Amino acid sequence: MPKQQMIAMILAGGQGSRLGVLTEYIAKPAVPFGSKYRIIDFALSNCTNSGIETVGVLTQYSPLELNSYIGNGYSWDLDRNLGGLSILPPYQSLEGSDWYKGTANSIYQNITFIDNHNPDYVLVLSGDHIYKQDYRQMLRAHIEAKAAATIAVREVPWEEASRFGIMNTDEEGNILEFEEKPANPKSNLASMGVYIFTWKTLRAHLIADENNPDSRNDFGQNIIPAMLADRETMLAFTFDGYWKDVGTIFSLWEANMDLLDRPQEINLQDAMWRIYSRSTLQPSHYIGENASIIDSILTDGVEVYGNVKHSIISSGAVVEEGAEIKDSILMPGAVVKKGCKIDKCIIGIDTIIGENVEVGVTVKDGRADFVNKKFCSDGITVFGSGLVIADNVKIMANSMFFPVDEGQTSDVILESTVLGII
Amino acid sequence: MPKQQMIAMILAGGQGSRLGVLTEYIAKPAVPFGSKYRIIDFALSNCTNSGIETVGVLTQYSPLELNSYIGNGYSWDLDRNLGGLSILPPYQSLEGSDWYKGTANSIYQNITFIDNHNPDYVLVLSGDHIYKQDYRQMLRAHIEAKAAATIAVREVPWEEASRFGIMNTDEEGNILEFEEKPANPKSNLASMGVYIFTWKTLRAHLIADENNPDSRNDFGQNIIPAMLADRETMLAFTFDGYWKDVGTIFSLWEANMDLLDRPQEINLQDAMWRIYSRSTLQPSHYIGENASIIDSILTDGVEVYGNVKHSIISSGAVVEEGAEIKDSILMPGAVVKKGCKIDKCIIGIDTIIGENVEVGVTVKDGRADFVNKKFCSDGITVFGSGLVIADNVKIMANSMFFPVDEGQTSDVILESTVLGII
Amino acid sequence: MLIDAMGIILADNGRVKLGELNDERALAATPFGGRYRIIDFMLSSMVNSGIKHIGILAETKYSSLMDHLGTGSHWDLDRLQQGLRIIPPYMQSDFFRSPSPQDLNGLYDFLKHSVQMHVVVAESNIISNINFTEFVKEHEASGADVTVMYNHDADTLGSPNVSLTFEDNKLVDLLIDPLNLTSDCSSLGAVVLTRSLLMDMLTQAISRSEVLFNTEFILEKYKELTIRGFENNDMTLRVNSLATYFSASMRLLESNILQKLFKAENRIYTKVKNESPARYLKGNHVSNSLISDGCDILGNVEDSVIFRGVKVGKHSKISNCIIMQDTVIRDGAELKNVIIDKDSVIRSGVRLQGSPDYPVVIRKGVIV
Amino acid sequence: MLIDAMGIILADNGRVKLGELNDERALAATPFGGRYRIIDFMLSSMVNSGIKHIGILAETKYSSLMDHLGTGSHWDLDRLQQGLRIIPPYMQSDFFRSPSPQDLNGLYDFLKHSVQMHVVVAESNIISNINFTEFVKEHEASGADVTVMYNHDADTLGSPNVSLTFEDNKLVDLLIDPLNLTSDCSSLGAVVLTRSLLMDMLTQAISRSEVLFNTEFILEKYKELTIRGFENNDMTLRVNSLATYFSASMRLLESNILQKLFKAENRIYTKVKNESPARYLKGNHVSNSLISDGCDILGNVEDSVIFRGVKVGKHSKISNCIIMQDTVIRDGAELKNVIIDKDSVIRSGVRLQGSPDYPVVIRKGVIV
Repeated sequence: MPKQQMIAMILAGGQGSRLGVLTEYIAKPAVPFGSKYRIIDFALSNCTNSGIETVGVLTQYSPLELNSYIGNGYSWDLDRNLGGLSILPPYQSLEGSDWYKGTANSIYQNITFIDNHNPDYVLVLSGDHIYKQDYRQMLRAHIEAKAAATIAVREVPWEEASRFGIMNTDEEGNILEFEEKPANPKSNLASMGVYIFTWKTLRAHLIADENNPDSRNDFGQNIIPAMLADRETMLAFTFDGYWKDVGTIFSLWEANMDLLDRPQEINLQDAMWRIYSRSTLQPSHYIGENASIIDSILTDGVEVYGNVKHSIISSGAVVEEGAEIKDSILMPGAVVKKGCKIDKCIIGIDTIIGENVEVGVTVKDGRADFVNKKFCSDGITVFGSGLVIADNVKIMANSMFFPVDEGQTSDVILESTVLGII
Repeated sequence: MPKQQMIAMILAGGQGSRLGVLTEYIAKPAVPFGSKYRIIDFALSNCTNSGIETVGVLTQYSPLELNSYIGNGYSWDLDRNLGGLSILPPYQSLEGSDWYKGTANSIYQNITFIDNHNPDYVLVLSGDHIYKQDYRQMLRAHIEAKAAATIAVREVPWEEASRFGIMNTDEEGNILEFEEKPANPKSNLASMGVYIFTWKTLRAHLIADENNPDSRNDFGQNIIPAMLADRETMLAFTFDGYWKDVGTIFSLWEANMDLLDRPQEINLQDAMWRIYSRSTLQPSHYIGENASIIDSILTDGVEVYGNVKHSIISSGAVVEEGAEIKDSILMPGAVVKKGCKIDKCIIGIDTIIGENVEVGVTVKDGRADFVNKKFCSDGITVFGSGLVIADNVKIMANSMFFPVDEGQTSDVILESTVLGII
Repeated sequence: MLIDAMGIILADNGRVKLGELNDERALAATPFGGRYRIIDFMLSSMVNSGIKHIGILAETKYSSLMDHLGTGSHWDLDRLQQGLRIIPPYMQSDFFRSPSPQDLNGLYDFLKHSVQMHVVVAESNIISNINFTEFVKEHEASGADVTVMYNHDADTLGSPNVSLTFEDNKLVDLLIDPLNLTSDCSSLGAVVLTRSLLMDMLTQAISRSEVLFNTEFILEKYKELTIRGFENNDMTLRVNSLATYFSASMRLLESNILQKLFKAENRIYTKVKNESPARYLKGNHVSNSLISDGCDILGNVEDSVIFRGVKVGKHSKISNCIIMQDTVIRDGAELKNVIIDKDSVIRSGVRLQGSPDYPVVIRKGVIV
Repeated sequence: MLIDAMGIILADNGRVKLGELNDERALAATPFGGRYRIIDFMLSSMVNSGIKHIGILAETKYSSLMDHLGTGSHWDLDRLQQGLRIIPPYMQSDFFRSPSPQDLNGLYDFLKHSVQMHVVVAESNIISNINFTEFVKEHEASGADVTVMYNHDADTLGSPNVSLTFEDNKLVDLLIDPLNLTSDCSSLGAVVLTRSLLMDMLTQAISRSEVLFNTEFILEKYKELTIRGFENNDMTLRVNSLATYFSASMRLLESNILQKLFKAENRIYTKVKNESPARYLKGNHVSNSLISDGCDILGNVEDSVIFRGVKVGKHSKISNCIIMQDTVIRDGAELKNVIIDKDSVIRSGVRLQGSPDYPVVIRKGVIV
């Protein structure tokens, strides 16, 4: 196959456990986002739009829905004969069988895959960030600086800097020091988890790292510090566009709301930088006689007969007559029945909310037994996928609804079906 | 996606340990066969030619070369947007992480995958058999008999019957009993490892089997007997074409030789039933001034300057001037240097045999320290992939050459490189 | 069972023109229903029935059709051996056309190089979600030379093009655009016959220098051949005039029709455009309408079908309209019973009004 | 760096015809080298250089070219947005052709709807494995309007079509098929320029009703534009007559040429046919020849190029020949300096002999 200048490896194996019920059966990159997308659409579309044609997706945790969604890569024009998209799960070999131990180990286990494509550079990405970036600009900087590694960084408010991996650089942007969540940050340049490595150099470091029994085999914790210690040329590349890690319920909700409140920042209508997604094969959406919709985004297959305000409605979702939806996210196929009042909710795939259900901060006398402060905050309530919620219940904000285990019963969750995919 | 009448699940996860060094780094279905094929080409081509468009390939052991070879399924016209070819490795979920425990368990772990395609019937195949079969005929018989399972069988010589899984049937072909390697066979109908199941029925049996802690989760040992015990309608479907399990060095060698000696039986030139393979992007093969080639098959990229007799030469292999090759198989990229005498050898991918090397039963005073009766018999010698063999050595027949471990040295194996893929 | 049939879809029909909508595009390429083209329905029906080798016979003005179909990948028809083919020699410039006896040779060659037993020949102007499996199976079982699909038209739209009279389920008469109906069976523009019979018919036509090919070409042979009928009861909308195109579009707003066409197990495929979700902004009011991705809605829309990427400005009023892709309706424009083709601009304050029977049509790419 | 260029490949060249081999196929579709068509080399060179949006400009006789190219998938060019396009309105029947001023409109529209900065325009009759990356990079750096690729022809084949004279590396004269060479630089039929400049040139040509487009069309503007040269030293075979086609084929039997063309890091792609391996059966003797998959060899072959699926019968003698796909050489036939097109049959005992300068050509599909 023709030599590839740069191939991309997308880390998509993590459980995303801070998303609670939303990642119980599906990997975080496959979580629906922004009415017609899945989170990984952003990384994949960035690759395609940057002219990268060989993409490895490293999977491990609950990959079925993700695999099924990605398919052969067709929707992102990555169904190539030469290169294209490959799903890279852990595997067994004569040397034994290992699950991926850390981000660096997952790349280590796929050295042969990368060698076969013989790239000069390898782009390592997370599959769960929302942003639009042309990686070609970063590659140009990497090549010009003859760097061993280039790390995309963005300026964060100084007061938040201690929550991030912070790069301390000289004036040319060379990284002098990397500090993971420093108490007293010396810089406000936070790593975005987007790395370009010169493959030959990374390859050597991965092998050295694997041979170090004390390593946690992680890029941020082990590889980057080791490369700095070896005095490799390490470049910080400043990115100033929109970027969000949707790792928590609140940040997922917030990033969705950003599409409504700050549409110019992650402009989805930009014809020069399309975000591709897998088509749901649904017709245009239908708005009924008495519906009202305001400050919201909707996509194919949706049917709205009720009132929707400042919300994200995904494909095939239905809002029945008289229902009121506000500041909420309906994932694909979610149904909100007549008379509901839904405030700040995330409703999972194919979940049905019974008639006259009320959820939100204004509900004073609601059920408190689903309140879940571990995952939920700021008044957000989350329903898992494939649930059926009873009619007429009132629910306190900050609740999270998990499927009911077999044999158990619940007066609120009438049914929890096995998740259907795509 | 449109409803699929039947989807295929190809079992390609086994180690194929009886093939010794040939499957040390690659899964058995990816082993080269017949000059331009890999073993799995036969199962995949049978699926395509039978009009089956959704194919799951269950991988586990050393899948990199296999994945890389299969790619997105393009070469077999299985790179479909809807359905098409999916690689199905083991994965982790909230319930824990499990490698595939047995053939039945591997299908069990992919129930969701199958459910998503909503087929009426599921075809379960091995990825390591050489045969051409139109599965539509078998499906027709299955539907007409309203069977729960239909098992392809073929008549074997009575004296060999005790080596196979034997089906005892009534006159209509209904299976009354299944015996694994019976000492006193009551029938000579041996299972080919090709099953059609009615999905609803199989699904229930897979779940029951999984809940049985004593089961080995194997189709032959557990699922088929359990279905018989439940008095399901089980049909034996007689197949009378060429079929070979290439599970041992001898049977792999023999199946290759069958292409030369019995070309009409697995006719590769049949335009109505093409065996597809991945193109190697090589030019037509070149035959030099003083070459002689007889009773042999060659493919693209080969260069022959020496003498080849009754052999299989794969793409990109080179036979230098004066070398004599007989009853042998050169895998892709193998090089046999000047003056060699090669008799009944299988030479692995990219392996280089030094000048004047002699191997075979006529070599009386050769090196005996590589003789390996565990794998080799009938005078066959096997060289692994990526080896470099020293000049002028004489080697006894029935030898097998494994790569040399790092740090070790050998006066015969000068070098063993990491296997390059495709 | 896997179906042993290939398909031929006729992109044009000499008797059906949808006015200016077909000035620069084939009938089959006419936009319909918010995100589709007319041909998507027949093409998806074939694919969903397991027909995966399909030739499209386009006469002229193939450019937008080819742009829509691409490699066939959106219908999963981008195949190594079979898949989608535009049949030459119809494949020619939009600018000139010279029918010649060779015209049918392209179709003949396509059939000759195919392997299927049967051919389903279908017009493209039937909006339905059909499964051809039973149709082909019953044709095989009946032993007829040709089987034609028909319905009783009672709850479908538009006058029949081709009225069929059967005796003992054998076609004995066929009237094209009859003034008085003598039969309640009307052709659904789909026939099935063996590939070899169709090739024989073409050979004869070529030797007589005939150049026209459509389903009537086959049905007119009812005296020589045994042609049987197959009744289809699927929900079907016929598009055979601008008025029926308009009313068929409006009937998509009926819930049961929307469900039957689009939310059945078998889906209708179309070219995917990766538009962003539609945005509903302050001041909008939408009622009983189909709206597509990529739209920005700030005005009032009722009883209308709005295609992808349409911008509806503030205080504008759209009622009973079809607004095609990427058109811009500026603030305060008012439209009633209007069809606006792609890429047009309706300026502020403009008022257009047609009647349901005679909708006003605005050409592609104009500024009004 | 990723290359910011699209490609245009000219499937025909008015001055190059390979006799009967081009009776029914475009120059670009001429079989070459055992399993390729001539266009495979330029197409693969572009793909390997990262040019992934390529238009093929075919004039007539496009049918075998389209059959070869299919959806572009064999070159990995079956893409959603870009990929391979046959450019209308050249796309028309094999049977009639009426050049019109609109002919260049199709090319213009294709360029207009593309996004790349540069366009590499290339003739198809250059057999080489070229990397265009440096070519485009140097063009960008030089600031020239157009850059043309040339070589010194010393060790390449055939007389130059277009002889170029440079002063200070600026093109100052261009001679087409000159009788006396005044320069040792000959065009390799590949130029690069910005898309906008090419569109300007086309606009002017269209308004003057010009219909011909090729690389000379661009090079002839050397007085108005700054046209620089880029020397290419790759092994190159030029095909500009039947004699050079024949000798270029024979030069593939030279080991270093075979290695440079086909065994470099960048491969030449072609349509995959899934033939079985070639079989060498009792009685064969083969020497200094290229043999392809699907062949059955029972006779004698020397100094020849044998395409896929050829059957060579017992006691036949083939010497210095090109035998194309699926041809059958019956027992005892003898052939020397002969080119046999596809699907032909040479009967037992037939003897044919040409000379290296005037090889005998047997048309496609005949029985001799």
